[in-house]
Amino acid sequence: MKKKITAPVLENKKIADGIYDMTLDVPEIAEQAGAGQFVSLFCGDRSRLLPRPISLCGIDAEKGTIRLVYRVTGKQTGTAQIAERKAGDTIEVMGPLGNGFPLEMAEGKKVFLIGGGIGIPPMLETARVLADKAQVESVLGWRDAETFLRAEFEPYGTVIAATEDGSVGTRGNVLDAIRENGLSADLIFACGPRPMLRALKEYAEKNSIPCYLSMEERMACGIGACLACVCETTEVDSHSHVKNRRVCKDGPVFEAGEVKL
Amino acid sequence: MKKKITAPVLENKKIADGIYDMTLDVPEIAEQAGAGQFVSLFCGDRSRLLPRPISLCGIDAEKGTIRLVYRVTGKQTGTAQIAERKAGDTIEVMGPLGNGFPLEMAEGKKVFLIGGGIGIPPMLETARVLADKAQVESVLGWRDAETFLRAEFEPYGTVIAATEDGSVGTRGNVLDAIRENGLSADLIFACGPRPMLRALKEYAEKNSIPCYLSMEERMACGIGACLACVCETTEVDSHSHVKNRRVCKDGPVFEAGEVKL
Amino acid sequence: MNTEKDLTVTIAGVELKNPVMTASGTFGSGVEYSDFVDLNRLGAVVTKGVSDVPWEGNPVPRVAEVYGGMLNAIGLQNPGVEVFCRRDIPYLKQFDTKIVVNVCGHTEQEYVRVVDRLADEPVDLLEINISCPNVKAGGITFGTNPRGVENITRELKCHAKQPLIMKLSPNVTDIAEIARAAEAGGADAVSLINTLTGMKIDVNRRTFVLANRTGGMSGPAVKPVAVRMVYQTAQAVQIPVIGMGGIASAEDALEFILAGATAVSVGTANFYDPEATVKIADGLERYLQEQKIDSIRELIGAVR
Amino acid sequence: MNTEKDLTVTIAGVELKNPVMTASGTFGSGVEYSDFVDLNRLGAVVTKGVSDVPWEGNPVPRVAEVYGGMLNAIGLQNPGVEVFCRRDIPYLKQFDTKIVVNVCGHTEQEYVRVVDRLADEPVDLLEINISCPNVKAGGITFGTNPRGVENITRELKCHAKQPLIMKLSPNVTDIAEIARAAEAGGADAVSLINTLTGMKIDVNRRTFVLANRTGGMSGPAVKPVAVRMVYQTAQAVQIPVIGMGGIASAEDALEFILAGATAVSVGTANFYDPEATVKIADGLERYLQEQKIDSIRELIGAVR
Ligand SMILES: Cc1cc2nc3c(=O)[nH]c(=O)nc-3n(C[C@H](O)[C@H](O)[C@H](O)COP(=O)(O)OP(=O)(O)OC[C@H]3O[C@@H](n4cnc5c(N)ncnc54)[C@H](O)[C@@H]3O)c2cc1C
Ligand SMILES: Cc1cc2nc3c(=O)[nH]c(=O)nc-3n(C[C@H](O)[C@H](O)[C@H](O)COP(=O)(O)OP(=O)(O)OC[C@H]3O[C@@H](n4cnc5c(N)ncnc54)[C@H](O)[C@@H]3O)c2cc1C
Ligand SMILES: Cc1cc2nc3c(=O)[nH]c(=O)nc-3n(C[C@H](O)[C@H](O)[C@H](O)COP(=O)(O)O)c2cc1C
Ligand SMILES: Cc1cc2nc3c(=O)[nH]c(=O)nc-3n(C[C@H](O)[C@H](O)[C@H](O)COP(=O)(O)O)c2cc1C
Ligand code: FES
Ligand code: FES
Repeated sequence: MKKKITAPVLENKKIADGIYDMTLDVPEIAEQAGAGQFVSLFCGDRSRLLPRPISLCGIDAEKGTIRLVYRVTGKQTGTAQIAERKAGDTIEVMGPLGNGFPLEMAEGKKVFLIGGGIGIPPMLETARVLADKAQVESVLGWRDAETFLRAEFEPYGTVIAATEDGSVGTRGNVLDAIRENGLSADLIFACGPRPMLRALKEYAEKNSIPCYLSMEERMACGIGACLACVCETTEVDSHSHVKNRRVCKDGPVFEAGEVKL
Repeated sequence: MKKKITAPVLENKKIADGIYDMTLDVPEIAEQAGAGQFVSLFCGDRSRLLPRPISLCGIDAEKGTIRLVYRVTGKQTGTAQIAERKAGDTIEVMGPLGNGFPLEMAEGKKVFLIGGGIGIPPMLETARVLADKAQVESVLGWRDAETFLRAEFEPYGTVIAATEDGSVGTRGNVLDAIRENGLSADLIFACGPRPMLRALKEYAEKNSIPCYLSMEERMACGIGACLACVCETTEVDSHSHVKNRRVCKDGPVFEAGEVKL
Repeated sequence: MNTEKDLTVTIAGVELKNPVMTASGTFGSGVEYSDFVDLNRLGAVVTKGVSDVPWEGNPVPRVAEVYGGMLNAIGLQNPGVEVFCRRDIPYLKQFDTKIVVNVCGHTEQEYVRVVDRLADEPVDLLEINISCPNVKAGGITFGTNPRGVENITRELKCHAKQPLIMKLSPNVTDIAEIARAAEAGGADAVSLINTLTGMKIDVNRRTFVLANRTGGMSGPAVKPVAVRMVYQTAQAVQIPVIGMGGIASAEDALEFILAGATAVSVGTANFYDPEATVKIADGLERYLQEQKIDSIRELIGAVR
Repeated sequence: MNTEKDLTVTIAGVELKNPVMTASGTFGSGVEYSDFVDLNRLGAVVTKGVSDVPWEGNPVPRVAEVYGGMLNAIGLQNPGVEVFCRRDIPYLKQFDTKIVVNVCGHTEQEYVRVVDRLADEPVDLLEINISCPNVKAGGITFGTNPRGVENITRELKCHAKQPLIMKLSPNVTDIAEIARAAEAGGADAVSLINTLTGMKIDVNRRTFVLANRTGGMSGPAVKPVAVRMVYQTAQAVQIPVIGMGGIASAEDALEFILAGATAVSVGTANFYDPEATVKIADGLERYLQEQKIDSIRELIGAVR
């Protein structure tokens, strides 16, 4: 049986303005999790009951730990409360949830790992596990010079940076960086804001590159039961029998052609 | 201006089954408070918003601390959450609230300080301040052998104990103890369960002893604005113009003849 | 460089210095809370409901805590309009804030008597409570049927010298219909929501927690229902809407204003944060600064 | 020495092993939660609403968090009754629990088609959702008017081979009147509450949080309203009442049972405590032990 787990917090530190890096001791999840999957984090505030879906930024099956890098979205938010947790505190967590990136497709290929903003964390675990199976090119976009996690991608392949204000790498977004550097790849795995995903989908279609996108939607159950978190699909799918797939259960990673953006 | 204060917890320990003893560092309250007054404690749980009224069991104006002895009334209660606070944590508190015992009336008199169960704590501060002004006779009733706070009354005068199961002192209630020991007094100050207060009121009337009772009622504002916490009075009172006085503002201590029990 | 922001709003010709009022019954007549907040900072003080003669209210327990809020069944205890005029109005007149008197009654005649008695008093607005769930007769029974609402509004309009705010009950199928009835009867404004009828049972003692069995629910837990009803009402009528129900922060107040409220009332939040009203007024000003908006009035009903 | 306690209850001749059911729409058809709880432990599984043809539901965002609860505007997305019969019923038949199918429609005809299609399926009870606030036609519009409730109940009774539970909306002035209408139409039971209509506004983006603007509120915040309505309903009708709204613990479930509910449904709590249903069943048994009560049935409506 699966269950919600009360996990010890091993570390929870700020790594950039509003960005936190938390490690949890939770072997049950670490042993089963894969890159691109996520967990539901609970705030521990009885006025805020719904889970916060957070992608796995790191998985250490041996140590039994998972790493989550998350943004505090505002002052009176659940993530602000999560950021107050200290080493030694506990937090309720459920997972691993959803389907990750189809890693097997990347074997022996040149693969773009594209992350935008708070979509970068899941790409780090993906880079780590693909490093010795594929030729990894990480194309990462930040707002400004606070390029959190950037150095950690370097051991796993080339890293191309873009920043909105141009302070690091290409000025602009990840697609600008791809163009500016004349890059190409056999496969794309990406996570980031919707406009970025939309642009990537178009780019991938034009260049006939298989492309997998990690989607975001508001959730309630996180396990596929409530139909809160659907994304519109191009075809009727076998579960819903309408053009709506569940981000939490059928995703969060979808083949780009499958979803409408 | 008065305000709700976030006070450091200096100590919070269990002193009997389900009974806790907490000291707060809150000079603003300690400086103004008197025996028989109470504070509003807040649980710090956003699902439990109303204050818990707790009497002052000790006031140390010099150190700027107050002491609260309280019962955890059940598993999923606000007091259970308060009991989890540790030294170094904080708690929100408002006070001092209400009117305490009319201490000046006791000067030079023989006074019964009567406490039943969780009504005992406020009598301790009362005993302390009256010790050198009056002849204090503390008549205290517990359920069983866990006679919390008992030893602390001893420096301030005679202590007569009653327990429901007879394990300590008189078997029965405080009135049984008074009768068994053939006691009498010039004045009564009391706090405890309603049946005890009712019996005392009758006893005091029969024996023509001035008697002051600390009443209990569910509260919302704790400061006299909402009219949640009224107790029925024998006469129309000048604030409400009906026979209802506010426990939080006009009490919690009332002259026994004034209230219906 | 913070420029002055305009927080004033107008209800039936009465200008409030800011949209923050107190919710009737949660603030007495201001005396007790004046120890915690400067009443001069408030847009208006709305008093506890006042009836023609003193009312005793309900037996205790009158309140119960519920998840994210509370139930109350005070039953409109009040000293009657005579004492109120003698004691509470002069008290409030010391402050530079508007006075809104909340009026209750068991029968139309009782409402009329209070309204008549207040006619020449220095009161800015009357709020007619046709929605209190905690009294046997009157109260909510007037407030749940459009015909009844229209009739009582029309009748009181004939007597009142001050503008009338009709205070509506959320315990209805169609709030817009009720609000339109108040408007049709001549109301100058409507205020909502009063409390949602609720119940709590003590499973250990196997009894009702409240002596009155049911009580009115208030506090943050009711806010989504309140915002929805304020929105629906603002869409349905032309008169100003005063919003309330669970407001505890400037963000909460803004939800109501964006949904269509001209002013807001703060009730239950006073009980756990006695400075809530003033903090909210400050927070509204800060929001205008941050969002570079000149006047709070630009936000009224801005989300449609 | 714990003696066996009797947790069984009967609704319209269908015996449940305990009073704990799932609330429609929060548990799918059980597949997903079967990873977290043993479905054999449940009194019944109530499925997501099923319509005659597949429904797409509403645009996203479909949910919003609110204080002590949530809003949803799923809009009754479902694969239609054909797929449901082919896939979900056989799945649920693997378990020793009762199957309650929640039925929705835009028109009376649509409800009838679903009920007809289910007539010969191995389904124990039908729950007719005449109270969903999130679809444009049908849903709540049937559920807020006594005449409408009585008519649709009577019509569906002509078609249904299984007993009918009519699921009532709390967004009404007088729940007792609605419940009596369902009873008059021949309902075998009523269930309540469905969600309270609410709204949330994002004050920073100045938009509605839900694409649908309004949504149905559920979770602990609504419990006092739900308990009150269950109590009023149980006083008004003879048929069994199934209670729900914010139940997250055995104590919560007991409040409803003491108020008059024969069984209870657990909805939103599943989302933050996926084992809630089974914990509640265990807690009910523990309560009977502690209070030395032989059967849960002794507690139904015991607080009056
Ligand atoms: C599959 C998935 C993976 C994610 N991975 C990460 C990650 O690794 N790091 C990270 O910082 N963020 C991630 N997010 C976004 C993250 O879930 C939201 O930022 C977070 O839930 C916001 O919560 P809050 O308490 O800050 O905001 P609040 O405003 O308090 O949230 C209110 C409600 O809205 C929901 N919500 C608000 N914003 C979002 C959003 N963008 N997506 C989904 N739900 C939202 C919350 O979960 C909550 O239920 C992910 C989202 C999804 C769907
Ligand atoms: C003036 C006054 C002084 C008090 N002094 C003490 C004291 O020194 N030590 C002590 O242990 N207890 C004292 N009490 C009782 C104490 O307030 C309650 O036991 C406490 O509020 C229960 O809260 P809970 O979180 O345990 O219960 P919950 O069941 O979670 O409480 C729910 C709500 O009911 C209220 N409530 C429940 N029981 C009571 C009660 N008996 N009286 C008033 N409100 C209640 C709570 O405040 C809360 O609002 C005093 C009460 C009053 C009125
Ligand atoms: C203790 C209490 C007493 C109340 N008394 C009155 C009253 O006398 N007249 C009235 O119109 N509303 C009364 N109300 C309702 C409030 O004015 C307000 O409409 C409601 O509580 C919702 O706002 P809130 O959630 O901010 O408290 C009372 C509410 C509470 C909690
Ligand atoms: C996400 C979600 C979907 C729902 N879908 C349905 C539904 O399809 N049919 C129905 O009758 N009720 C539906 N409901 C209402 C619940 O069954 C239940 O009546 C309500 O949520 C109150 O219970 P709760 O507070 O335990 O969630 C839904 C509720 C939620 C939260
Ligand atoms: S969040 Fe419930 S189905 Fe995805
Ligand atoms: S608690 Fe509000 S008047 Fe006493």
